[in-house]
Formats: sequence, structure tokens, C-alpha cells
Amino acid sequence: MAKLLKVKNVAYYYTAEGTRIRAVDGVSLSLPAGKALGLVGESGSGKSTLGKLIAGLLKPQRGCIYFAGERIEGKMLPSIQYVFQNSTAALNPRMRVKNLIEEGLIIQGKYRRQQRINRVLTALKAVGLPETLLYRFPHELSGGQKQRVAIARALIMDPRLLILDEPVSSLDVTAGARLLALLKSLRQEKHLAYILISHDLAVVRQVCDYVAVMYAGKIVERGKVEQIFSSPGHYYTKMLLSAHPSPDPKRRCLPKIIGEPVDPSHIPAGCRFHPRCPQATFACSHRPPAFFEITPGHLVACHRTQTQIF
Amino acid sequence: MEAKNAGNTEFLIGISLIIILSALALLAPLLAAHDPYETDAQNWLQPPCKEHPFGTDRLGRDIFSRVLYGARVSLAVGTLSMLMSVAIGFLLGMAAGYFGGVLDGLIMRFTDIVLVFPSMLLVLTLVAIFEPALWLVIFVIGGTGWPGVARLVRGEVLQLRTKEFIQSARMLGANHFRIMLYHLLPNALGPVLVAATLSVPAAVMTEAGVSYFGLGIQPPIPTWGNMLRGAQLYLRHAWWYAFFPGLFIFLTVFAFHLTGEGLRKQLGLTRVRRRG
Amino acid sequence: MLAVKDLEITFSEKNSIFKAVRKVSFSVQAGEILGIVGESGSGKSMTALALTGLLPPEAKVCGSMSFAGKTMHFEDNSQWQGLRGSKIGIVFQDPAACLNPLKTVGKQVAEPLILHKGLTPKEAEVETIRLFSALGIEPAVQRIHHYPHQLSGGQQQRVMLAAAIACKPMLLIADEPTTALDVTVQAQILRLLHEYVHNHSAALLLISHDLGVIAQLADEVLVMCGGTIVEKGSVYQIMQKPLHPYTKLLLASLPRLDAPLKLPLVANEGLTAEGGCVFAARCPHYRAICLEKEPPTKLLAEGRQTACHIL
Amino acid sequence: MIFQLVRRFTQTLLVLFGVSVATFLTMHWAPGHPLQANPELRLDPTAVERWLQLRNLDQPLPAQYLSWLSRMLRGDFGQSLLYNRPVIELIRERLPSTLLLTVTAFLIGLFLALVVGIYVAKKQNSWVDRMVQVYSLAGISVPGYWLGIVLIICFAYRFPLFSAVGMRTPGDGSLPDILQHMVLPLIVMVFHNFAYYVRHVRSAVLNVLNLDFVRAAKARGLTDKQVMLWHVLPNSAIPIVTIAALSLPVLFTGAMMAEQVFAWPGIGRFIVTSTMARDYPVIMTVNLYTAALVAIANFLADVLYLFIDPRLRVKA
Repeated sequence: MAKLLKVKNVAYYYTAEGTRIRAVDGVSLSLPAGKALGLVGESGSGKSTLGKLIAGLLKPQRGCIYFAGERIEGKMLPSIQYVFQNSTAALNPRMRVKNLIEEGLIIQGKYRRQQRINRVLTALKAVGLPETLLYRFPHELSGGQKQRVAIARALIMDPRLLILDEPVSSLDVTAGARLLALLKSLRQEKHLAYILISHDLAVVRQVCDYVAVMYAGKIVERGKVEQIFSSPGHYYTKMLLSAHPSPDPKRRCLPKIIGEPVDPSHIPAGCRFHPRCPQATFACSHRPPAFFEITPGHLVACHRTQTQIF
Repeated sequence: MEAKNAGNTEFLIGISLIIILSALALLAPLLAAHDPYETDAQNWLQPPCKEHPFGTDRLGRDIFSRVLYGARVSLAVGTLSMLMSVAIGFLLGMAAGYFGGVLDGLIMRFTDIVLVFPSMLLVLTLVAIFEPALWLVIFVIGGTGWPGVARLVRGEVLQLRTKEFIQSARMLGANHFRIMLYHLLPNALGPVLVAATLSVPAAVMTEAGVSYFGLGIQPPIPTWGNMLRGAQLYLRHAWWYAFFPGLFIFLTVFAFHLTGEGLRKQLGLTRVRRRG
Repeated sequence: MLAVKDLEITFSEKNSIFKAVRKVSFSVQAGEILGIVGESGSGKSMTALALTGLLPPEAKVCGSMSFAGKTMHFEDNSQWQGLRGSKIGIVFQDPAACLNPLKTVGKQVAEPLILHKGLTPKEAEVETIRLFSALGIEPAVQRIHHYPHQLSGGQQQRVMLAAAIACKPMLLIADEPTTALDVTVQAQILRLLHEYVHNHSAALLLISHDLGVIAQLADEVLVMCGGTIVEKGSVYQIMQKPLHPYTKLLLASLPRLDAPLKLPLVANEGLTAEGGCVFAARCPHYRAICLEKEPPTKLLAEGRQTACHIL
Repeated sequence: MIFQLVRRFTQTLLVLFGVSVATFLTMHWAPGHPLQANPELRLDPTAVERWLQLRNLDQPLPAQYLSWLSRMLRGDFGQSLLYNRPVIELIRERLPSTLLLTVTAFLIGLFLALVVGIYVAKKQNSWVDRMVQVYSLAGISVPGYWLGIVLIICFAYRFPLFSAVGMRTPGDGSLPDILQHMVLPLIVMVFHNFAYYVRHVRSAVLNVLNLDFVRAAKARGLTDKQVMLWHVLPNSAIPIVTIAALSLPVLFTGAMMAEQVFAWPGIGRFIVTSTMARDYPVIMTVNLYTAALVAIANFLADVLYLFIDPRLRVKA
């Protein structure tokens, strides 16, 4: 199948307070049209930076990004849209809902007034908001409504890829659940591709077809959702899964978790996860692991998994 | 937590005072019973009476009329130099904050240089170098009053620039012009409005001060500052001569400060958080 | 150990009165973990603040509370002062904001030790180092000299926890202690909380919006909505057999690792239920009575209670 | 930390350089240059040239600037046109009385502002707080010279309690005499300074009082007093230091007004007289040195921040 998005070995470094930070350090991935990829990892793993690189908000120092066959590093395309984590900050507080959603069309300048309004109404309906909100200001909306306006704002550009940065983390549980349901149905209706960035594996589980687990600027494991969730290959993925609190009191466990999320200014040598890995060996602290395909389409970058399989 | 109503009363009192003072200034020819330039050697230094509610000065001129005409000068200087400094400050601050880098460094050092001169001293010096005149006073006060606005706008823009809604507009393809006009400007407007309101009294004060020192707008044009200067020698015998012009300086400056403070609270610019 | 009866918190502004918490009663025993779960605006954080006397001065508190056999007076500041940090320890949500940026973390943790236990600064420092290493803030000897901004979020929360448990309080109140943290760090902090309760047979009031967190730790659970308790029961009862439609909705809304979301439909647009059930406007099963009358609290078997007209 | 210091120091140097260039150019281009004098005087061209040569005025502008700067730095400010005496002498005579007045007014104003500002911040929205807020707006709105005039009318003429003119009675000059002269100018300056500082102290304390760590400190059982002393005040220090440093120009303006009204023999009055007489060497010297002083005060405030706030001490 032709890939809509191909990311090849991209890297993004920056300097903060005199230390060089390798936010994204050689990441490759691909995504077919109409599919959803979940990017998971702790804070500082580089998942948001990767999202911004794909969106063109940042320009990678190294590597290529292809979208529908074209190179797009550092370019912002109408067909790739980014929905920001904090919808309160992502909506200009001085603009009304109508203008917020309409803005992309005005910039494009392709449509007349009436056409624009029709399209705004369509987008509003698509995200499940009533027309009565059209002339409200963002501060008059609930968290869920703001997030929907942000999505409508992106949808009006007719994107083929939507990058969603922590879409539900700032919402209440019930509002979050409804938004996830909306995201699922929107994808089918519009044949959209998603990149869903989240720290919460359960959220990714609800919406995505593929998962990529990031740690310290690198992808450590990727594959189909079922593969990752039923038979995680990397110890980091296992750690994340075990740390997820289940609402079932019968499945109580407070796992012993070693170490802290990696500090991107002090990335360890070898396998970046080795100081926190319960199974780390000598090789892990010296040689960065290569990807290894444990089952078709399921790649893991871990020395131990590789040796266990052979 | 600031009570919203407190801001309201301040604003209302301030703005009403401003309206009254402006009306007095605009309607001066109608309200003044006497020509402010008309001398009357017979009736010099008359205490306040029915004919002359604020008394007369050393040349027998009606102080009430002169105060009204003085209001025109003060308010003209205040508003015009405010407009000038807000315009300069806004443009420089926006450019520095938005584009950053070398331009930012240059603009900010320039701002620092203007800022380290005490404003009164700077205006005094510049007015002294050239011939004192009304337009010069306006020009000099406006031309030296912008650094505060520039710093404020820059700070505001720097803060707004990191907000996601700016990046979001960029994602939709907005250019610099659109981002500045539709996204930065409306959001920076509140603080600028407050700063603009507060730069009027600063200008009024400076003009009055410079005129009081004898270097601003020259007699016989009546200004509150030069009336006070004229009164200085008659303090012992004619309290009204100095009292009323000064009172009007105070009232005008106070009115704008009240309005500015009221606006600040009304716009929620005092950062107070409430959590639940 | 702690008993709260008919707690009410009201904020009054000029001409509007807002009841943040109404008629909330519960009790906690030593060694017990009580979880309070609810969405934002449910009044759960206000309840926690009321139990520590830390509400903003414009809040009006009614009701009665007794702690360790003594009746507490909400207005009596000095009574609270003696308890806070010594008998009642508190952990808040945002550790970065809760630490004074200008003081070393060691000094801040030492404060309650010096204040309540009368230790000298030197002794308090030794005790702080011991606390730090017990809570995994390593290397403790150096860490006490660090400033808050030099620590990661997880470490900062451990420091807050260290300050809260420094004087071995009988009651620990944790208000969304892991919300700002990564899942892995969350698991570590929850483990520390659990260990403390277990080792000192203290009581823990755990407040969270996350049913998962509550289910992992709590023995008893209160579900709050709109300032009232809608359901109360043991963690097994609540998580496995929820009765109140709100609890059901919360559980159904939680994304799970093992199953896709099944959302009950809620579409009661434009309903107002002033004076009725707090959940009526969002309830899929509401009836006329729900909009008019506040549901009474029904006591069921085994300490279970719920407030719903329909049941 | 060193990095920040060096950075701020270079910026200060740049500003000082800019200030000196601005002053120099203003002086250079100011009307009243000998060559622009009345053409009817028919000056002898060779004499003019010799005059220029003597004063290095025939050299290119940068060279002139350098020699001017080196003279300024050595304290050679030239002759006053009005008094026909070295500017430095005139300043030296007047500086102490200005310092006496300004520093006293600064200290009293700041001290009162700290005490009252902290008090009203704790009692936010009480009637005392409202009074102080109204006063602080009124206080910065009163023109100093007018307040001075009103005080003179009341307390020097109506009820002759204090002297209205000068610093000492001729022939006297004892401490009580000077103090007695100081009262009215001091009231004028403190009235303004107190109003100016108190609003900033109040809002600085109030902002910190609303932060989460204050509640967290209370949760550790600290009393309100301990919270204030250990946590609130150190954090309010930065904005207060900023305001104190930035208020230097305000203090100077206040001194100019008070000295003018009360004929106080200080720099403020001196600069007004000199400006009236267009005594350029004096004007420019005072301008240059006040501006330099302000720039240095700001730099010192920045250095102070580094000691107060560990977050600014980033290694780099």
C-alpha cells in the first residue's frame, strides 16, 4: 500500500541553557492513508517534537519527511493539520467561534463569504457542536467544546493527516470519552489519517491502528495495536503497560518502577533505557540496539528480546 | 481577589472627571466670563468673588478663565503626545518582540538609552536647546515617552508569541502581517490601552512641570504650569493665584490615573488566580 | 478518626450564592484509604481544603467535623495551625508550584520538623536526609541542598510528600497527587502513599478524577458530582456494581487497555435542573421528579449509600 | 551566573556608550555654536580656525568624541558659562544637599511603603486597603511643586512653623536649623515616594500571596507570620528591588521640583537655573551623569536578582 507519510531518520536538536538537547534523534516511521498511529511515551520522550516536525512547525536538522511522495521538511501544508494539546491556549481568546473556524478559508482566499459560512456550518456539525455556539468566545465554552472547535478549525482545511497532541488529557473523563468517540467516527467519515500523541496507552488503544513507543528521542517499539498491547516486546512498553492503573480493584498492582523519565539533556549511552531496565545486560549499556522484527510488522529495539527469540 | 466593582467605581469616577474636564476645555469660550488675556490693572490680585470665582492674577486677569483655557493646552499636550508615544512604542515593541534577534537587541538598547534619562530632565534639556513652543513641547514629550510602551508591548508579544494559537494560525498559513494584526494586536490591546491612559497624566505632569520651570509654553498663553510660576512671588498674599491652577493639574492627572487603574482591574490585568 | 457531618461550603458574591459543596458527610478510620472521585467542579478539592482549614477567607463553611476525638472549629485558625503538618499531612496537585522557588527543598521539608517536633536545624537536616532516602530522593545528602527547579516533577512530588509525612501525621490528604505526572511516576508515588498508610496505620484521603488511581489504592470510595455525594461504597461495590447512573457513566467513559469504549448515549441538551438532582441534566434515565426534587440519600446494605430517584 | 553577569554588563556598557554619544551629539548640534553666530560680526577666519584648533574642534567627529569622553571621565567637565567656574566645583558644592534630601526621602518613603504595603496586602479589600489605594493614586497625581506651594502657604505663612526657603538660616547652619528647613521639602518628596512605592509593594506581596506554595507552606503548619517572613517576602523582593532601582529617575524629578519650590541649594535647582540660562556644559554633565547613574543602578539591581533567585543562576 502506498504510504501517505514517510519519516526517515529525522533528528531535531536544540540548545537550552548551554546544554545540547537531542529531542528527536533518528526516528523513522510510516503511515498509510486513513490509518491512525499512536505516539506514546513519557514527558521528554520527544513525541510532541516529532509531531511538530511532521507538521512543519519545526525543521529537522537531519532526515527526510515525505508526504504523498513529496519532501516536506519544515513546510506547513494545508493537508497536514495540528491540533494542540491545550485548547484554551490554541484558540485566540479575542475571536469568536465562527471566525476561529473560518480563518483557514479566509487565508486561502478561495471561497466567497456565503461558501465560507456554509463550510463553517458543515465543520461545526461534523464535530458535533450546535450552531448556537457560532458567535461565542472561547472562554464561554467548556473544555470539550473548545477542543472540538480546534478540531473544526483544522478540518476546514480538508486535511488528509491530523496530528492530535494529547487531545483528551486536559478534559474531564466523560468529555474525553465523547471526544474519543468523535475522533473515531470522524476518521471513518473523512478517511483521515491520524497521528495521536498521548502519554496514555489506553487512549491510543481506543483510536489507533498502529502504535510507536518513544523513549528519549527514539522509537523503541512499533507495531499494530493488538501486537503491542497483547505481546509487548520492549521492557519499556511493558513498564508503561504495568503502570497504567486499571479501574478493576481485583487487578490491583503497584508495580515497582525503576528510575525516572529520562532527562533529555542527559541521555545515557547504549540502549537509552538500560538504567531503568530490569533485564539490562552489559551489551545494553554499550551498544544501541537495532530494530528487530519479532512478528511481521512488530519491531522492537531491544538486545534482550532479540536474544530471547533466537 | 480584586472586587470587580471596585475597579468599576474607580473607572466611573475617573472617566466622568475626564469628561467634565474635557467639556470645560472645549467650551472654554462659552464658559469663561472674561477674556483670559484681558488685563485689569484696577482689580489685580482680587480674592475669589462672584465676578471672579477663582480670583484674579497680578495683571488682574480672571484666573477662572485662564484655568479653563489652560485646560485646552494641558489636554492637547496630554492626548497628542500620548498618541505619539503609543504609536512609536507600539511599533518598536511589536517589531522587537515579534522578530526578535538582532533587531530586538538594537531596539531594546535604544529603549534603554532613552529610559535612563530622567524624563523631566530630558524634556527640559531638549526644550531648552530649541525655542520653547507648544508643538515642540508636544513633540518632545511624545518623542521621549515611548520606551515604557515599547517595553510593555514587547513583553506582551514575547509572551503571546509562544502561545499555541499563534502556531495554530501559522499552520493555517497565516503570514506575519495577519498574525500581528489579527492575533497579536487584539490580545495586546488591553495592556496598551492602560499604558496609553497612564501616559496622558505623565505628559500633563511633564508639561506643567516644564512650564513651571519657565521653559515650556511661554506666557501670555495660559497654562497651568506657567500660571503657577507667575504665582510664586505672591504666595503670601494671594493663595488662590497658585491654588486653582495646581488643583486642576492634580484633578486631571488623578482622573487619568483612576481611569487607568479602573481599566486595569476591569480588564483583569492584575493577575489573580482563583481555583476550585 | 475523622468524621465529617453535613459539610457545606458556600461562596457568596455581591448577589449570587454559589454552593461548592453541600451536605457532605463521611468518616475515615485509621489505616483506611478513602477515595473521593469526581470531575472538575464536583467540590472534591474544596472538601479537602475545608478539612485542613485552608479554604480562602471568602468561603463560608458550615457543618461539623471531628478529628481524633476532638471537635474542630472551621474558623479557629490556631487550632488548624497546630494540626497541619503534624497530625494532618497534605499533598497538593502541582508540586512545581507548591515549592518556594527561592529555598532549598531540604529547608522546606525541615520546616515542620523544627516547628512541630522542636528539632534543631541540624537535627532536622539529618531527619530530612533520612526522609529523602526513604522516599527515594537520591542522593539524599546532596538533594537537600537543591532548589526546586533542579528537580524533576516526580522528585518534586516526593519532596512534597516528605514534607507532608515528616511528622508522621495520622491523616494524609492527597489532592490529585499524581495528575501532573507521568504514569510511571504516578505508580511510584501511589506506591509510596500506600506504604506510608500501611506502615504507620494512618488514614489517607485520596482525591482524584481518575477512577483507575482510586481503584488501585482506595478501600472506600465516595463519588461526588456537583458538590454532593451521589454514591458511596467499598471499592469493589463501586467499580464492579455501580448503582448511580453518574458512577456508571464515569466508569464507561474511562479508556481501558483491555476493551474498547462503550459509551452510553447522553443527549439532554438544554435541560436545567435547579433544585433537582445535580446529575439530572446529563442523566440518560432522568424522569420528571429528577428535575424538581433533590434525591434523598438512601442507605443500602453493607455501608453502601446512593442518592438517586430512579433506584 | 557568570554568563548572565557578563551579558548584563555588556548591555550596560552599550547603554552607557549610547548615552554618552547621545549627549555628545546633542551638544555638538545644539544651536549656539560659535560658527553659527551672527554673520554680521565678521569674525576673522584665521582666528576662528585657531579657536577651533585650540578646542580640537577641527578634528573629525569621532576624534572629538573620544577627547570629550576622556575629559568627561577624568572629571574635567569644562567651565560653566553662567558662573564662569569649573562645572565640577559647582556640582561638588551642591551634591551633598541634594543627596541629604533625596536619600532621606527615599529611605523614609520606602520604609513606610514596606510597612504599610505588607499590612494592606494582608488585609486586602479592607477599608484601610481602599484608603491606601486611593492615597497611592492621589499621591502620584499631586504635582510636587504645587504641594510645596500649598505647604508654604499653610505652614510657613499662615502658621509659621517651618522655613520655606533654603537649607539654612544665614549665619546659622546647626543641625536643628537644617532639619527645620528640611521638613517641608521632605514632606513633599515623601508624600510622592511613599505613594509610588506602596502600590508596588502591595501588588508584589499580593501576587505572591496568591501562589500555591504559600498554601503549601500553611499546610506544613507555618503561622501566617512565618509564611510571610520565610516565603512571601523573599519572593516579593524581586519586583520591589526593581521598582526601587527604576525609581531613581523619579526621585531625581521629585528633587528638581522640591528644590525649585523651596530654593533648596542642590543639583535639582542648579540644573533648572542652568537650563534657563542654556548653560550647556552644566546641562550635559548633569544629563550624562544622571543617566549613567540610572544605568548602573539597574545593573546592580540585576546583580541582586542573581543572588535572590537561584533559578537565574543557570550554569552556562
